[in-house]
Amino acid sequence: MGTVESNVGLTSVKQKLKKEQRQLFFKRLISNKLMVTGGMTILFLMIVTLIGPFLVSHDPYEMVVQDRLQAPSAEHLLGTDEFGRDLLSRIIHGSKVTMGVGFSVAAITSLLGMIIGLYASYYRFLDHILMRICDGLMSIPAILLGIALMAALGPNTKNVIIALSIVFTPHVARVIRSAAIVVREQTYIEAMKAQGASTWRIIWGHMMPNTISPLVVQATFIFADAIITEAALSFLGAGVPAPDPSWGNILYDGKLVIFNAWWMTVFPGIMIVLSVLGLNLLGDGLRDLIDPHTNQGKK
Amino acid sequence: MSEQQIVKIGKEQETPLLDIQGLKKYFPVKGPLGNLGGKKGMVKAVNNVSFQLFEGETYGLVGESGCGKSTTGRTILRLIEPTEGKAMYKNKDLFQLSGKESRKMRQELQMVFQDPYSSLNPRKRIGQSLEEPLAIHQIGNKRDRTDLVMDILEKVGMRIDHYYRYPHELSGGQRQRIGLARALIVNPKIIIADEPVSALDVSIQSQVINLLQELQEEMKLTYLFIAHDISVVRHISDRIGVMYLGNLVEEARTDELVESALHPYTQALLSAVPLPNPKMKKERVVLKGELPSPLHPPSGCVFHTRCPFAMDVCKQKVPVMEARSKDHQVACHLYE
Amino acid sequence: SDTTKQEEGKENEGETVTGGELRVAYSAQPPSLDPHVSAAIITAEVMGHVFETLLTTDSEYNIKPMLAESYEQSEDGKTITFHLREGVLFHNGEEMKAEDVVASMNRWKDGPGGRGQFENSTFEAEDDYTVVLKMDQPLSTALNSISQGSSSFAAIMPKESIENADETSVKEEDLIGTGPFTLEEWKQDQHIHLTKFSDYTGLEDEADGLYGKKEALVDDIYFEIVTDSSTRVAGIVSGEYDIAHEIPYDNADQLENDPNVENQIIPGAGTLIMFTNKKVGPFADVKAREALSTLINIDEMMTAAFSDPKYYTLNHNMMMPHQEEQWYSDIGKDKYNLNDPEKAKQLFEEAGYNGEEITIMTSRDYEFMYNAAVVLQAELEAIGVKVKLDVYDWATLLDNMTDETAYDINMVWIGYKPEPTSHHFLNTQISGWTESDELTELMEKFRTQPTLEDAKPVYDELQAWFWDYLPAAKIGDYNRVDATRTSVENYQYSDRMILWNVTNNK
Amino acid sequence: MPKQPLLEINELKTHFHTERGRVTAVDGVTFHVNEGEILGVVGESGCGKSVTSQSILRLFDEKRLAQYDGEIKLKGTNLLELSDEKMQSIRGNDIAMIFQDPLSSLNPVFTIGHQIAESILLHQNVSKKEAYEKAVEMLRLTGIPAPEKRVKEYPHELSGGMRQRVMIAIALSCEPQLLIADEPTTALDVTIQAQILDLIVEINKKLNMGVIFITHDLGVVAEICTRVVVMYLGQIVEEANVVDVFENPLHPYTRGLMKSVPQIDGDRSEKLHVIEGTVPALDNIPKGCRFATRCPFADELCVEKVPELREFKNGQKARCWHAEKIAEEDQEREDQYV
Amino acid sequence: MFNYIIKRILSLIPVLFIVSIAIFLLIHITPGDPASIILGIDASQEQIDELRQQLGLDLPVYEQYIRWILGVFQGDFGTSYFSNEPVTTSIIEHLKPTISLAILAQIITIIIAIPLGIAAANRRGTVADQSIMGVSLLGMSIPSFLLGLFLILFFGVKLGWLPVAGYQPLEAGFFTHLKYLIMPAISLGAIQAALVARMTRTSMLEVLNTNYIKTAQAKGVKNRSIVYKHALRNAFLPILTVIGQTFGILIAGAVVTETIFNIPGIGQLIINSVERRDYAVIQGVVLFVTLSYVFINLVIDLLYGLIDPRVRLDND
Ligand SMILES: Nc1ncnc2c1ncn2[C@@H]1O[C@H](COP(=O)(O)OP(=O)(O)OP(=O)(O)O)[C@@H](O)[C@H]1O
Ligand SMILES: Nc1ncnc2c1ncn2[C@@H]1O[C@H](COP(=O)(O)OP(=O)(O)OP(=O)(O)O)[C@@H](O)[C@H]1O
Ligand SMILES: [Mg+2]
Ligand SMILES: [Mg+2]
Ligand code: NI
Repeated sequence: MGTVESNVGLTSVKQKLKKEQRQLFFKRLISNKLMVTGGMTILFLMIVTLIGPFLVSHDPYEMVVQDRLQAPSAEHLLGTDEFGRDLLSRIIHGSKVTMGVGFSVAAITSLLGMIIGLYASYYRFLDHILMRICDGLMSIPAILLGIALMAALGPNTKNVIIALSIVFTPHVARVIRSAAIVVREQTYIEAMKAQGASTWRIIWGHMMPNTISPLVVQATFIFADAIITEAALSFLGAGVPAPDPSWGNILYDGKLVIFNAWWMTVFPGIMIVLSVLGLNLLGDGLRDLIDPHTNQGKK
Repeated sequence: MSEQQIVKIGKEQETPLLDIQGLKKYFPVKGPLGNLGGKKGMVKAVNNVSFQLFEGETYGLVGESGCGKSTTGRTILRLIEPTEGKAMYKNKDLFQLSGKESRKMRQELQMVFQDPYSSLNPRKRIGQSLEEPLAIHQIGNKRDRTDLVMDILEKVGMRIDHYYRYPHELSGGQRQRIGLARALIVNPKIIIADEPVSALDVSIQSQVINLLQELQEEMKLTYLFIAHDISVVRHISDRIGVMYLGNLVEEARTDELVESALHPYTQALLSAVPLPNPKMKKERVVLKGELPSPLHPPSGCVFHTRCPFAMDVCKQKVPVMEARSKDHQVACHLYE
Repeated sequence: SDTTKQEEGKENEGETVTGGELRVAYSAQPPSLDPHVSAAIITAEVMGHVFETLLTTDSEYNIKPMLAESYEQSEDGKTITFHLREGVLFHNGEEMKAEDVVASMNRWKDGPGGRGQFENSTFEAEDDYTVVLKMDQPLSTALNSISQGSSSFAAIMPKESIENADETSVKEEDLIGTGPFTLEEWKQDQHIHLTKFSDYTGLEDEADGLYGKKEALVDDIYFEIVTDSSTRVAGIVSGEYDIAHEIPYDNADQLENDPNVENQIIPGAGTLIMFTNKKVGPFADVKAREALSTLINIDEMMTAAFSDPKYYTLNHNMMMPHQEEQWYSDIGKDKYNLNDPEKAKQLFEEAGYNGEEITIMTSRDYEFMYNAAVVLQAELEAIGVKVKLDVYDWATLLDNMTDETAYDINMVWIGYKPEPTSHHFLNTQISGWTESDELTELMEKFRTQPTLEDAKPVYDELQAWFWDYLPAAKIGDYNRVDATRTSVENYQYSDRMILWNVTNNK
Repeated sequence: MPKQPLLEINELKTHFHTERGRVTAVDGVTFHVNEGEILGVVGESGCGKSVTSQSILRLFDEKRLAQYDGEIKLKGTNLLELSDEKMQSIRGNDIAMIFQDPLSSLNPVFTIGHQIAESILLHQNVSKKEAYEKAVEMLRLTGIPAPEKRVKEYPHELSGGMRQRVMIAIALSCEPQLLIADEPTTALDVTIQAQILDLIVEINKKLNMGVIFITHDLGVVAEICTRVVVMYLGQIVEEANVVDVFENPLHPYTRGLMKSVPQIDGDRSEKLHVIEGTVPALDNIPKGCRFATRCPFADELCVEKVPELREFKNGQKARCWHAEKIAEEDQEREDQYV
Repeated sequence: MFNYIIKRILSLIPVLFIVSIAIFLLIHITPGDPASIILGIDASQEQIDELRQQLGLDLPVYEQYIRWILGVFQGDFGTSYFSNEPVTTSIIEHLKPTISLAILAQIITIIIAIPLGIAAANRRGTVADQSIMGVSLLGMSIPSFLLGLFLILFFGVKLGWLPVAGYQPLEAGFFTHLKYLIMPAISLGAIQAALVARMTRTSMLEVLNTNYIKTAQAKGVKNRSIVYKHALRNAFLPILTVIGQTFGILIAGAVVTETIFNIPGIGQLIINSVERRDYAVIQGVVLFVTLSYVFINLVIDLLYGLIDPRVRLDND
């Protein structure tokens, strides 16, 4: 079927339509409350991470041991830790590592998990192999992996990310797979095959968007879990090298003094909640953006 | 009329474009735990079907609901793997092609699905779904594709602003047209259209049928047209095949079939066509007897349980397709 | 009838009530309950109630007979004869005889408790109630080692137990002693259950330290293994536990304010110390070691580690403050706690330090070690030394102690030692590759004195060597805080917790 | 009309909130269904037939998606004013519905037997076993072979026509007073279709059930309907008894429709008749007559002014300024032939 | 299907084999060894070497592996270097509390999470939805040790209703057993519940817009039944996966919770044996955990097919 020469009028209608659609898209983006709130929260945290360190008045490493575990005051807005270091500046300086670990692990596990889950659900023979590998990976204790990696590669944030990614990827993979095996049986996937779509296109263009929702949930969970587990690993020497702060570390330090220094757990806790919230809203918003049923305008 | 017809008849002497030989598709029946406790039996959805499609013709496939028409279509495209048989296309057996080859081939063989809603990805806008096949077969650049899609939308009687709709926002007939547009857009050679117009009102239906015919003339398209509406099938098809319970029971040129149907089932089918005239009530051949199931198809002729002319031989012997006249074959013991 | 029972209970308030149980929240699980092989203090803290020793110490660390009625040392100091008490019963009902003692002591002396001292010595039975220790050289620390009640104490158990033992330790059912409590059950990772031994016949003398009358006043003791310190604190506050071992220093104040809980500050639980790597790296130079020792602000480190002066003592002595009666020397006092960054910097320069990275190794399995290390890191960095802080889990740290590439400074704790020569930093192998002929000589000299009394002058020499050679930089000694419910009466501590003569008036 | 109609719809409007703003898919529809009557609804694809029928059952999410205006009276009670619970008890019980899209309308995870039996259990006081037996019976009535076996199968294992028949079985098993059938026979071959139509007529007679029958197959309309409503772009353009619709349609759209039907005995070489032009978008509705853009009779008046649905003889109604003229023309032509 | 199960069970063998090798290698690149830990900080190198020899740790890795794997084939997983207890006994002993805890936590999770998730999905966008999701986010981001400690402080210390920590076996009476497990189960369950609730909500949202829900409505099915029967079952695969995973995690040991509440479960066994480098136990436990993962996942995969007939993992 040859391309029909479209007349000038029609072209301009098309042009207009396309423009309108673009405007609509931005409108929807902006009116997507979830996404905007989530985006703002993450943006705020980014700013804290990047600019925050220049704004705080205290050196996060400066110890005044006599002032240890001081409650929040005008001098130390969020109090001090067990070395008398300023908690506010430690939290702010810690956000880089924390967010780095959280986001990297969430991103890596999402990507790997998606690849494994989608391909396993699509190819039956791969399913057996990949899922058994996942079973195996899941059963290796994280602490052992942490210590071993640290021994093999030295303690740094990168290894934390590797260790945590290894541990969490199977979880994502299985969730994705569970969603994908249903999608795989849908008629529209069959229709795509009938179009001659490559496996790549079917998997990434059609199955993947339909597994985004559970992915978002699982990824935010992993984000939060990674932040906390990072601290657990740094106790074994496999995490962020001391004395660099991270929220998880502060929280864990806070656990030891939980009976007499609430600020040590509450403030980093709030930060973690905030970042999880932001990420989650952003994820939900993204989900909504590709969900045709939410694209119905509001009343 | 005659000119067109003659061309086609001439073609029939040549080798067919698509030659289906002895196609079989059996579905295993499973319990709630799959094969646990063994297979419970086989649904013989398609049982030894052979027919040919010649270039530029429309082959109408009609038959009882559940007789295996859709399955035939889906198997030819290897959307489900055939149990047995061959599908020769351009000297190659489609069923033997590698994954890559068969993907390539699919630009030339397209399918319109019976169920338009579920064959559209609910998350994709109509335009995206329609652009997909273009992208797959690398037709045009991104901008051209949008234009192509908008053009085809208009051709099937939709508006260009439907480009940005989601499937659930469309009516049944609109979705069906999208399905058709998706098949047409890549310039295929053969289209397997599974009830492509059933949900359309008659005026749009006319428009679509006219479009199909125009395109056919323009580009020598070949259609395998599966439908229930005999008037429509009659209008568009050059030849018609009639299926019953997984078997092809009669095949003839359209006019011949409508005028002098041989197989009792075909006769019953034709008599049941409702007429668009409230004052005219016509006598129907009412089929009696228990409806057979493809799980346990009757012995001999599958139709014998409901056939008004059933003879003893029908219960024992499977009738074979035999040519009664040129271009008219039937599988029935009555004519042996 | 319920009410009457309650009233009876009330009437009894204030008086000593016998019976009942004691729940001790203990911070760790022992590797083994066999004191001959386990060097862990928990083994002693638990099994000290089950096993007894030939000799023991009172609260002043005087050596007293226990299962031995008496003992005497020969003139040349090479033989010691023990006369056993008659009629002492094992928990299995059999009487303790010399053969049991010989079997036990010979096994013990080859274990961590006797190693390095009794290599060429044997215990022999003279008759059913006499045992002789024969040595080819006098050994000043002999009686001390035999009587000490801390880790790897010289427990006496039946001969059969030892014969039944496998390669590594005595079987659980064979852990039979003569003490006031019997081992009922050890549920891995859960608890160790002791019950009262009703046929116990001990000494009648007044209880004093580990010596004297031992009466099991409660029927059951449960050592609950509670590794999480917060849980121990919560449990003692709620009354779930009667005694909580090792309260975190930061929580101690809070418990002090609780009317139902009493803090027991146990002096001299350990020493916080830094082993330097004297084989490779900057600290191979004694000047650098001197710099380190000159630099550190001990108050700051100890506060960061133990939070309050109540819980630590600044002490330049190799031995603990509560051992001052026996072991004390002024030597080194002037070199301790100098806190002079300027001088330190200069010394580092003199030692040829040129900016290479120094690795501090520590573990967070003991939070105070980590805290002190973090402070040290800051102090070093303040004078321009580049520092890397490697935190490991305890097992890795132990493994790395013998790896010369793993650390420059090893921030660890070491336990209390009854006499100086068993100290870590005098052990050439594990204290960061100490190499000093002078030390070897001094050790030999110290050990071959017939008695500790005779060895005391050598201690001063050792102390002098310590401050010259600086095999390790001592930071300070710390106390342990245990907490008890107020219902627990007469909780004592001497080398280890003592739960006999303790009542629980719940 | 002396008797109260079973269902009376007055000025029903259904609005959808879409990303492009509010659209009115059904715009002021008024019609009624009497007891025992089969009302045919025909009309252009996308004109709002399905939306109207689903609006009767209030199946669109009123919180987020849709808004209804007007009145839908079932025996005098306005359904639009009922609480959710009340509405629930009406669905399936008083009004049953057959959906247009059979595959996606069946729950993929339940066997079809379960789905039919569920509906029976909900509305009839029978045991589970009886319900299953009844489900088998219903399937048999709809002409599905070996129904005892089929009840145990899942929707994806059935052919398109079978699924459609399952939908029919579900709807009919409730024995409703009003059946809304949205293109119930599109996927059926004509023999089965005939069987289904017989079944519907039979139940319709037996229960005095009212039926709204949406279809494109004018043959089917001719065969079973008594009255027909023709819709175009969200509105009713013509309403008449079945004979009048076929013999003298008053609205130009209806006429176009009639001409487009392919005849079983028509000339195959001739192109089928089509109505030129396309349906305007819902968010871009013409000012005057909605059909004006495509109407051969359209003039200034049509473009400017909205025509009302006017009543003519025999109770035939049409929404056209030129209905009289068209009727006359037809008359003349007929006269010529006679 | 039968074939499928057999296939899955057979696939266990290479999995266990590979995992066992991996874990062996992992252990051996991990610094620290049981000998130095058993002997403690005072030990000299000779002593350590001597003990290593006794324990067979001085042999080359492959020889140790072969010795061990030969034992495994005979059903002997070795004995703990520490407690001298056979590894199998150790695992069984530690498994009891873990299973009780896992089941209880799972019940709590399911009872709380699924209804909440459904309620939120049903009321999408409303205050109820937002607050449920807010709480679940909080639940997701709160570390389990904090939640555990809060529970201990509140119910154990302040109110004194429940024992702060510890474990009593089922033999001590059902209610005693429960009393000790309820807090840890809540603290574990709450976090998992947060995940499951969110998963439920999203999955449900996908389903609630489908046509078959409309059909059910049109049939007159009660709202409750629509949601719990028609929609939930369709949405259940990801939920089931998460539940299965959390169950797996629980069996593999809720290390933190078990430590805080002092429950002698598999988690404690793992952490302790890692801390002590008790190789035999680590190997045994990891193999056991692999086994349970494979088993749990097999059950879940089988359930997939039961829940959604379109999913047939055993085809071809
Ligand atoms: N959810 C929705 N959101 C927006 N528009 C919708 C929605 N559902 C339907 N529509 C629009 O409403 C109009 C009427 O649709 P409806 O399904 O009622 O058509 P119909 O008459 O049933 O057509 P057909 O015969 O093709 O099924 C169509 O133009 C369609 O695009
Ligand atoms: N996936 C499947 N599993 C089992 N049986 C199936 C499957 N798909 C189809 N069948 C069976 O195969 C037979 C033929 O189905 P098919 O869809 O080809 O019929 P059809 O001729 O297209 O009917 P209709 O006109 O109703 O669409 C039916 O009996 C159907 O139940
Ligand atoms: Mg079909
Ligand atoms: Mg419709
Ligand atoms: Ni530890």
